[in-house]
Amino acid sequence: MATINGEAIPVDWEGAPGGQRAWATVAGRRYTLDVLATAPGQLSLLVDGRSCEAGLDGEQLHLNGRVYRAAVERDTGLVANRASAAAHGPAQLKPPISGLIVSIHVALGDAVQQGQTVIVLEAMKMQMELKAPRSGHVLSLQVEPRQEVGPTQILLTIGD
Amino acid sequence: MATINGEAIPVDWEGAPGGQRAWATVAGRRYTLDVLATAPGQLSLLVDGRSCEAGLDGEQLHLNGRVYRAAVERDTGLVANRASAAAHGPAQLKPPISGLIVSIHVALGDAVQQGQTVIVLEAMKMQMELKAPRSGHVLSLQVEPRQEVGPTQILLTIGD
Amino acid sequence: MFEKVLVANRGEIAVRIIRTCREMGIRTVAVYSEADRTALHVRLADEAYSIGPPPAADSYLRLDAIIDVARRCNAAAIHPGYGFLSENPEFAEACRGAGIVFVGPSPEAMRRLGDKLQGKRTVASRGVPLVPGTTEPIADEAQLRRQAREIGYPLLIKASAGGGGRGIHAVHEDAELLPALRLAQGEAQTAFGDDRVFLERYLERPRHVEVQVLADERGHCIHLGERECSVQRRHQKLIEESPSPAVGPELRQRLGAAAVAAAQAAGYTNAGTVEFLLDQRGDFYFLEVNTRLQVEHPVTEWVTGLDLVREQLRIAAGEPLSVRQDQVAARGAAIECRITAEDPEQQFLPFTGTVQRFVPPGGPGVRFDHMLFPGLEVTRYYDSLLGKLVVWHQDRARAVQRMERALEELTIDGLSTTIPFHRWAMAHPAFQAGELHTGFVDQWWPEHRPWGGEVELAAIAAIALAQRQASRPVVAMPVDTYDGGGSRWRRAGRGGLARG
Amino acid sequence: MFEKVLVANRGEIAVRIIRTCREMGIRTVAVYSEADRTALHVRLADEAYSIGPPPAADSYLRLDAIIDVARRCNAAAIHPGYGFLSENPEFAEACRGAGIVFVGPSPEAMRRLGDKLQGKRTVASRGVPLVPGTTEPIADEAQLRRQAREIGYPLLIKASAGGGGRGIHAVHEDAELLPALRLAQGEAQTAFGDDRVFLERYLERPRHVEVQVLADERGHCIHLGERECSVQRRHQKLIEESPSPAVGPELRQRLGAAAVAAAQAAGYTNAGTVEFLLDQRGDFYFLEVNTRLQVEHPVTEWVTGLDLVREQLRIAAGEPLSVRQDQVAARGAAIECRITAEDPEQQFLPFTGTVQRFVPPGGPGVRFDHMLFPGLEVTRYYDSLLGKLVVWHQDRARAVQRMERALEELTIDGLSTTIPFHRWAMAHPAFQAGELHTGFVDQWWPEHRPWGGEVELAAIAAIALAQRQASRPVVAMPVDTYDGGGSRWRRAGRGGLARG
Repeated sequence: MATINGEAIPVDWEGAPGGQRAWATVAGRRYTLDVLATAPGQLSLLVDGRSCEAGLDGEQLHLNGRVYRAAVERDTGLVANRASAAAHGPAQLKPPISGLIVSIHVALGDAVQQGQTVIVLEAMKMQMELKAPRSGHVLSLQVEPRQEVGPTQILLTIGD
Repeated sequence: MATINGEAIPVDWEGAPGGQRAWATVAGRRYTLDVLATAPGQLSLLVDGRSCEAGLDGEQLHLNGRVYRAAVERDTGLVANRASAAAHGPAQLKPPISGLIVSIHVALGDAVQQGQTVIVLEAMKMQMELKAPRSGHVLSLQVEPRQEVGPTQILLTIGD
Repeated sequence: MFEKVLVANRGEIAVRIIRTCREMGIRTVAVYSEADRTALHVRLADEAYSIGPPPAADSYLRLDAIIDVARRCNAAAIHPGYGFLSENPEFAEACRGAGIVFVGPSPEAMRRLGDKLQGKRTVASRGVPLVPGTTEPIADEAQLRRQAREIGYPLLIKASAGGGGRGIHAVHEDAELLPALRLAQGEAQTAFGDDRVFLERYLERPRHVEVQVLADERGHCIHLGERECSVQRRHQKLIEESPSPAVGPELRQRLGAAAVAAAQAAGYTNAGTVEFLLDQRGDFYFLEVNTRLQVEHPVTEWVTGLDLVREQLRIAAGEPLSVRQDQVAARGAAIECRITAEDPEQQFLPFTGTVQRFVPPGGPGVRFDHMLFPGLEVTRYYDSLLGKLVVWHQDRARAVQRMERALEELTIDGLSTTIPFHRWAMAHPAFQAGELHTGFVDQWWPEHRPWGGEVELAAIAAIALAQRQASRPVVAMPVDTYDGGGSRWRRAGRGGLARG
Repeated sequence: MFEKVLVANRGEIAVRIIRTCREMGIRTVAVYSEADRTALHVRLADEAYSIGPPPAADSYLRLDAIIDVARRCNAAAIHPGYGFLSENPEFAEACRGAGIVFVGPSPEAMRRLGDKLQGKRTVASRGVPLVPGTTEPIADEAQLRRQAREIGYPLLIKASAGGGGRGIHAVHEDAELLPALRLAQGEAQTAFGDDRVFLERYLERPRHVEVQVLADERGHCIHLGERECSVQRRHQKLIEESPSPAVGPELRQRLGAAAVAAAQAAGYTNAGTVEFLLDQRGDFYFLEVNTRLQVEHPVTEWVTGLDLVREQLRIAAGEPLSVRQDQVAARGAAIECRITAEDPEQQFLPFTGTVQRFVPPGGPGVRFDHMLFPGLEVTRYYDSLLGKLVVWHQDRARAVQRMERALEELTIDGLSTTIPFHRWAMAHPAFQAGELHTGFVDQWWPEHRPWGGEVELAAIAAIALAQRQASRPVVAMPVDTYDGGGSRWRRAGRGGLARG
């Protein structure tokens, strides 16, 4: 069983784990595999003759130039990665990218409408407007102008 | 003190070992260095502003697309690599490259002249004649036709 | 010719300039911010020196530090690339003051043309048609509202300084006017240190067509035909090509004459680009002049066979143009796709991260000018351009096929990039038909079906990787052999896990 | 056009063919020996199947296994590349028998031209001049000695079958005759399964000039100008270029006409190359025909703008040539350097090993068709060609400068390669003057001063590496900044550790 981008996908695996020759049945179809490690965390696969390059970087699966969130269940070493259900209640605003706070257009306690510009952020020579994720009041404001912020940082919280 | 391709080169090093900023004086000239590890066993150096890529693969030093034999003395981790003095007496013939023995043109005990073709080797679609490294007699013959041989393998020995 | 040139830039364009210098036997000096210590331009130059911390204002925009490096290492000239100081007349003046040749136009010509408002006034004197709009900067809010009403919506607020699509915002109604003004002024101030903005009518579905000009210091001025750069997002180009599918010989001749007239009106020298909008009826309007090498110069290089950096250096050294107008001949079709660190599925939002595996494309008719290597960290300090994938073929249809093939080969693991966007664009019927306009992305991209992924294949790969994680040694030699039996073949062939 | 094509080859040429197939919308099938499981051609193809163990006789020369794969996956055609089965009429016949199109000439034309002895007889009928020599294979030792005396020394013993410079040995005196015969026969037997050899006069310092021809199945036959391939070692080409510095318009026209006559004499179709020797007086002599795509085809592609693999596939599908003779126009100059795993300081002895760091060159006018990636194991099973570095510029002198620049950029750590040889060649006055002949390498290379190395720099690097070995973590961010002080500058600039 693998989970790809949040979707659980049952895989029936035949062949020794870690072996070069194997077969996998997914969604009713059986694929002939040739699996070869080319570097740590990097595989070359032939899937019914088609070559694929697969690599693992944390929970990111790189496959043929695309990125997937991947998790495998059972004792295979990858930790399951389930998105926690979106919480109701107060909404936190985080920047989409590391950058510099240019200006803040609300103050603590202000009433805001969803979609209203609350902060202007600058990154890679571009300024972008960050909008209120919901309507309500500014419950907390954790940054100030000219501050550098990272993508996991909470800038402000909006609630009732 | 470093040994490069068998030549001992005194180097006077200033700066903390493993630090980014250092100075080295070699052959009476002092160089300003900026040293940065980019991967295990791989460095980016700026030597008086000139960028160099250096990597270590066993005792091979890769530097700007060229290969050197390198060794460093004292407690720095690299083992000194001194070519053992060429032995007099019997001479061993080794292949210059892995390959397949096509034919052998001498037998045990035969008298041979230096430069005489003794074995024909095939590698990379090419046949090459291996010559006797000295004049004398074939003291030992350790291979046979159609045998695969590697570059460190002794094919035959010639002595008095 | 110069013995040594300092390249006052970073990224793919610094690498590009160093390459031509080496071919000409010119020694090169790179400058770098602390974020770029291991960058390709540092590795390729003969000498490289640090000029400050990562923010551009503290490094690549520090004209004093750059001129200081040039002086100390005896560089005879400075090539500014594009962006940063390339269109800054004060920098060109400072170079002149230090006895160093600036590879570009004189500061006077730069002022007459590089500033958009001044440029409009300069070229209008030669009868080149302008896009309707204001010719003075916005002074206050009242004036803004009055002029906006006169021009009518939709309109554009544009920074007068700089280029590269920065400080340009579309306004569709009164309510957007003031916020757009503030964003445009803020970006212009940050990028160019000059917050003057003006208004221009937003033409309906025009094409962006620009003409490359070269002018030497002996009075010769020629054009190298046009580039079409209509496929844009945020007023920044994504895809460029030469020739334009909308320009025939007669129109090319008129565009070229207008571009040369614009350059001559300003006493322009070196390489420059005269930008026009081309409307549905085939009428064209002057937009602005970029007084520097353009990002998209390789498409012109490929069809004409000229090396534009070589021409720039020749001109700067006082040599004549290497060709006359009647010797300029275009062959075939070239297309460029800008590969940027952005997520096309998230409004092309910039993306920072570290490059893991990198595989450049190759083979006939492919050129990839880039700054990539495994381990490169893409930071928020500079713009998102990673590289420019350029292809050439005998005609446009085959060039599009070649670009599709090259995009399939190009692998940049670790970042979101515009590669999926370009693959979509090359396969789009309107792009293939050459039906382009500056609203192409806004019109068509929202309709695209986001690529759903090959989840079955990903599941198989994830399990195979998990089986090997942190346990088995790396095996590099295969043990499988061909078996004559039929069982493993039955499922081979089309369908199922089709290539995405 | 074909829906699916099997590529019966490996290495850079398999990658090359797959690329054009993709551009044409043709699905591709790769075959691989166990040594090539992770090779680039396997990764790029739509499907890939193992055909046996590493030795070519057990894999890439197994026509039964290859045709079996083609049948099972419904490939409509097989492209043989060069080498391996490409000039084997039995393979072309077997394809025909299996209902699969062989991308190349008919087996009949191949027999009339591909075999060198038969080829000489065929073209002589059209009045094309031959190099003096025997026209029947050597039957016994007595005949060998008699014919050698008639022709005189120096002479060449040449395998009649195959190509690629294999089975060719020079003989300067009687004593060398028999050993050379055995080597030539041995190599010919191994490479082509045919040990027939013949004798030819060894011309004094001739140029190797060859003409690319294309012939469709509707009776059209054109030539695409010449390539000069005089820089050789072991009778194998190292450097090729187009046009030849020794060929002007009038000679080009005569060479082209002779090549077309030779092809037409044999009823030849598809792409082929007619090789000539050109002597000091400007007279040329027919050498042989290569009935396949040549290694060096990219130089012709670049100057003519044509894609030769596309032309091959079109012809094989029964389509007409895409151009007429009067539409073929050459532009500029292209040069190719063969990058092989050999040690130029050790008589170009092949070198096996594993590729560590690999950095391909880029920028304007550079194409690198290769099979390289970090981790590639170069084994003894196949020939030593790793890739072909090709450059283009407006004229030969600038193309040479561009090649020097591209060679400086190309880094292949872990193997000895011909890169240092090519850097030497590009800088050599005789090469730069275009004074080439097939003895160029033998004449000039022994004089070269082996590169002594930058031992001071190596000593510094070795110490810096030793300090960090197996102890410190990798640091990717720099901490250094520009300091205005003068002390670190005084030693910057030229001299000392000059770039090698």
